[in-house]
Amino acid sequence: MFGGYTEGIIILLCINSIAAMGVSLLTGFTGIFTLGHAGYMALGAYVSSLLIMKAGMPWLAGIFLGGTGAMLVAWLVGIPTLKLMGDYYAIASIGLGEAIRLILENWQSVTRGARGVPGIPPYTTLPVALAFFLVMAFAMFCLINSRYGRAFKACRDDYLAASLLGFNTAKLRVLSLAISGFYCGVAGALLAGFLSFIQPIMFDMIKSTELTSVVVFGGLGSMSGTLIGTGIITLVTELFRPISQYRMLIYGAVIVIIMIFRPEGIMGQKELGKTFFRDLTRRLKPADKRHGGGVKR
Amino acid sequence: METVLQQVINGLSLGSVYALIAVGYSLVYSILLFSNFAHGGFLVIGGYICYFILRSIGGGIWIASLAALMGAGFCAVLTEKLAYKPIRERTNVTLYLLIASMGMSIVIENIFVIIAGGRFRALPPVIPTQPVSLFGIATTSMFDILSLVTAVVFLSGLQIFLTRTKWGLAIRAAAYDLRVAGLMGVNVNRLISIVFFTAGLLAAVGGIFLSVRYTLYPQLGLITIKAFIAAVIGGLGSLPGAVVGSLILGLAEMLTAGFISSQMRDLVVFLLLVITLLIRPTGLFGKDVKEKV
Amino acid sequence: MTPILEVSGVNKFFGGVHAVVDMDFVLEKGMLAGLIGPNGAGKTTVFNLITGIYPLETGHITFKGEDISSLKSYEVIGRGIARTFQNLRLFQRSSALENVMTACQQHHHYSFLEAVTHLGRWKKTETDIRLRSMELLDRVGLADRADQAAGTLPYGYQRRLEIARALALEPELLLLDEPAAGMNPEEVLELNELIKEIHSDFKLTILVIEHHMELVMEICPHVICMNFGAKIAEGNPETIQNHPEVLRAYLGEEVPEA
Amino acid sequence: MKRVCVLGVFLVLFVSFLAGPAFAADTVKIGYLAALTGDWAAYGQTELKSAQLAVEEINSAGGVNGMKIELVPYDFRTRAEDAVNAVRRMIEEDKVSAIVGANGSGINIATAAVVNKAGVSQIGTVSTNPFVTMDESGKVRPYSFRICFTDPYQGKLIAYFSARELGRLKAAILYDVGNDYSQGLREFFMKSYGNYGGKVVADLGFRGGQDVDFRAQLTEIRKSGADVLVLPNMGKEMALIMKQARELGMDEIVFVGGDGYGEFMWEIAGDAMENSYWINHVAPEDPAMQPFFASYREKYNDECKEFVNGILAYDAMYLVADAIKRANSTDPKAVRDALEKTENLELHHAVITMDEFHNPKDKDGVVLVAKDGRGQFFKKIKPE
Repeated sequence: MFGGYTEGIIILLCINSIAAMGVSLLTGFTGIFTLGHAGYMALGAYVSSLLIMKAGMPWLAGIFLGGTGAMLVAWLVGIPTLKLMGDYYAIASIGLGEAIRLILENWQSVTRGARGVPGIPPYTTLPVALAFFLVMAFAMFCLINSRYGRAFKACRDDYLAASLLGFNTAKLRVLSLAISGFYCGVAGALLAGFLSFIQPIMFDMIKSTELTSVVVFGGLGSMSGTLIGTGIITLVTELFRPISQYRMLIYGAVIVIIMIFRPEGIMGQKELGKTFFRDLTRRLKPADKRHGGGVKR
Repeated sequence: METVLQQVINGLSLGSVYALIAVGYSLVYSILLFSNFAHGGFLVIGGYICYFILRSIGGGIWIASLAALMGAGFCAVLTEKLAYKPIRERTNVTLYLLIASMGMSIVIENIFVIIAGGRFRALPPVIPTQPVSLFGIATTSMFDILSLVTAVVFLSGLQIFLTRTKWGLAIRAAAYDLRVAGLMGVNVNRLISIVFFTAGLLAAVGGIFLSVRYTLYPQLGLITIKAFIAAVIGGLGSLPGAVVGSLILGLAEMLTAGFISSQMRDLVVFLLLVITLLIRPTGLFGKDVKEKV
Repeated sequence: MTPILEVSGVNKFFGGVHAVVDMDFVLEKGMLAGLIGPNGAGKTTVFNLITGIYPLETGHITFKGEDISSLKSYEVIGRGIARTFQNLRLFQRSSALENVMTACQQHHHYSFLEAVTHLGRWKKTETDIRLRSMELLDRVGLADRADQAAGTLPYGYQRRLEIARALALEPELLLLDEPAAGMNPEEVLELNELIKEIHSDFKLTILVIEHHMELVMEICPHVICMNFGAKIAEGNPETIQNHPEVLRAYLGEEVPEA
Repeated sequence: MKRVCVLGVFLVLFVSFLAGPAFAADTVKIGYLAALTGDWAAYGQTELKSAQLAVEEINSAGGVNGMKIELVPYDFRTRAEDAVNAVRRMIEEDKVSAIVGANGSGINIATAAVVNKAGVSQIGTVSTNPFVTMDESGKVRPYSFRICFTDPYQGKLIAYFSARELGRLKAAILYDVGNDYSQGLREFFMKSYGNYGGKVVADLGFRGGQDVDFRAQLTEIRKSGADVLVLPNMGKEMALIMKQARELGMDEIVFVGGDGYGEFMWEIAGDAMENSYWINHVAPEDPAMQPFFASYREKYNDECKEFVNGILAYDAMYLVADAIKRANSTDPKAVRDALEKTENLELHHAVITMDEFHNPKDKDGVVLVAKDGRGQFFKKIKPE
């Protein structure tokens, strides 16, 4: 149906979206800014591909264990470090992400170090990527529209008020990190199956920064914004390939401009849904004066 | 014993270069409370200005350095005016500034990729680098001694500026509370410009030394991540903290590489960062801020 | 009558400042009590100590016979205490309804698996939470503002919303920190009515911090007065109004016209 | 309203991007995978310029089989996942007949799956890792080629040269843990060095990119008493290591490095370069290559300082052009078959015959000696 190129872009879009959703839950919904989530992608990629190749595990199990491995590490790491607030966790997360990569690079007997792991079976086909994306996006949208979503947002908006509404904020922060670790881990595992080859260098700080910028670009606190943001950034990167030297310059400038003119991102905190379209149509029809208006804006 | 001494000297000389950069991070943080990731860019700007004046125009090292210092300072002010000021005036969410600064660092890096190319360049040997033997038990280079001296000169200069001049005092007042300083009649915008100019200037000094010591290329700014970590360990916003943090980091790196394992060097740096943050989230010299309920 | 909250021998220092001095008091179940005192007397600090925001230096706080001195905030809340804040702490960008739902959900459970699939108890429980929250909003007179972002509500409404949110926790003891702050006289009257109503309807024990004596004297049968961190008087409004220490604390030596 | 605009722009972008560029029948397209941004930008930019030079020359000489070559260069930001998409785009959208690049083994290994599935040949310029043209089971990848020699061979050359030609038997090695090229070369060097009677007395690593200070490791090496320091790294790091070693007063130790050598290293290391030896693909003063350097200088007003990348990229274009000419077709499959049969093709830097593993057969190692401010031809070696 699609050519390999379009197919490749759609697969990459699915993978990036899954990772971005994880970061969005943590940064956009729980208010924890991270600059090290590529580390969890790396964990997912390495755990799954090594299990599949060395232990002969079926790839589906490998992907899940990759995600679970990343989740466990996120959980363990989160318990002490998430006591840090604001900028300070962001700074620590740089260290954590880089530390994961350094361990992968130095543990040569298992990971082959910087040479990377070649010959991973190419299990990430278009249907696999799409299926994972749809299932995980569904779960994520369910999650943010549940008691957990409200609890995370409470931690984000007012940490103290949240704990005085009976939320164990420390535990919720760790839970949020663990879930986002799982999403990034699965994304990493899918990336491994897409490229058939992984190297620690793929998961460096630049990758982490990209994940976070996409979430900010889409709108902190909007999951659909995150998906739109990922879509735009991925497609624009592809579009600008022929003027490649200027591509990164444009990318950097766009981030700055977004921060200046629309720091809340494309979608702000709104979700693409019934309410969004209702508001949109209302805005398009300024003459529409609603009577008995319960909602005044 | 000899190797220990040698590694300590190596560590101090590395730390002194980190200190020049770390102080810039801390200075900006103390006023605006955000980590300016574009700081590495100012360093690259300083390095390239110095390079082009030396190579193309053929000026002397003094002219080139002066131009580099002024140029980087000016670019830092420009960056603030173009990218940070509009955000600062709109909102007090420092996260947006942080992200904008990451964007600016990508912009600056890629401007140089386009206009100067990705090639690794080095300044002509304007700063002597011959080996100097210290009492026959350790070796350092002329360059290290010079960089240590320069760091001390500039950092003491900064200290004098901050404690003895009107604007310096205003900066220190603003570090406690920018808004209150504004209410007290300090011209906040000018004050912030001065802070950025100073930060850019110090970054350029670091940039010149780094490009002589190492090499000059658009991604050079990335290595400031270590200086940034040093600033955090010392306590963001604290100038003595930045210096002490840099020296600790320099020593930790060299001693790890020398006596434990050279591959573990960066791991130790990051662990040091995480552990410091866990024990003292505000760093060694940082001030404690408690939220009022 | 059974005591519900006992504060005994509590001290708190901030650096060199002795913020709470040997605080002792007992609240009986079903009481509507006031905690008054001039600015900086340490009233809010007492609330913060009860709700576990600050650790105690000495003394004990007992709730329903259980020592809660060393519990974390969320554990204290889980035992049946709720509070509001002097300077409002609403989730500004969320709707009024969502603010209440966030608190209301503490008594309506479903599992993580049900949350990510929207299967099982999810639908029923969410409907329950929503209905209960709407009820509470209606109770404080905000039903028609349910969808409005909390931060855009008029100030008086925000205060009411915070009370609704605290009620959603289904507490046995409600701590109100200056609920009338920043309100005009009519609003204060309405608020008084509201507090009295919820006190009787929800069968609550309520402790109100108030800076202004008027409100407290009108609605609280029992009043505790603090100055410089220490309790200086306790009793019914008449006793307090005529207590020499209270008069000195509020107006120097002169007699107030309360 | 603003949102509708944004969505509209987004839609237009998407459509225009699916439409893809039109192509003419009288040209033959060759993809070029270059690192124009990111860590390898210095090398990638030189490669692309050199390749463009070759294309101009070939076209002004009448093209191949009457068709002009059209170069389709895409950047991959020094990132594998980006390279995969770039290669897919070349194949699907631009319908290239062959791809040249990238300048790094990791990237070639990552794209190998794509090109081999799609059936378009890819020629690595300086991708020396054996797995570039060979899969894990030891079978040749049918559509992967390279124009340089391989790491096992290069590692052996360095070991042979240090032990036999220089007679230095106590080696220290300082390699980049984060770089696959460096890791591979170190491994193959260590394998051979013992066979020639040498002993590795110090084996230390560093992290490329961020690490720029090597004095801690050098102090260790000085202590180990090594008489030769083997540097399997990229140019920048090697230059810095040599400079810092001399600053620490390590005057006796001899530096031997691999094909990461570049003339720009002189700018960084200065006199510390003198009397170091470099095992390389080519020597810059090779008379056959002077026309290339001259036209590069003329066209870009710049010296081709990353000359290994430059000349290999330049010759890779001629290699592909020759294959297309012999295939007498632009069909990727025919081009591949012709590439595989390349025999005694005289290029500028060497005479190329492809072996069964798609590596140039029996390429001599050229040893350069750094003297008087430039790398000079020292000798050609073939290890026993």
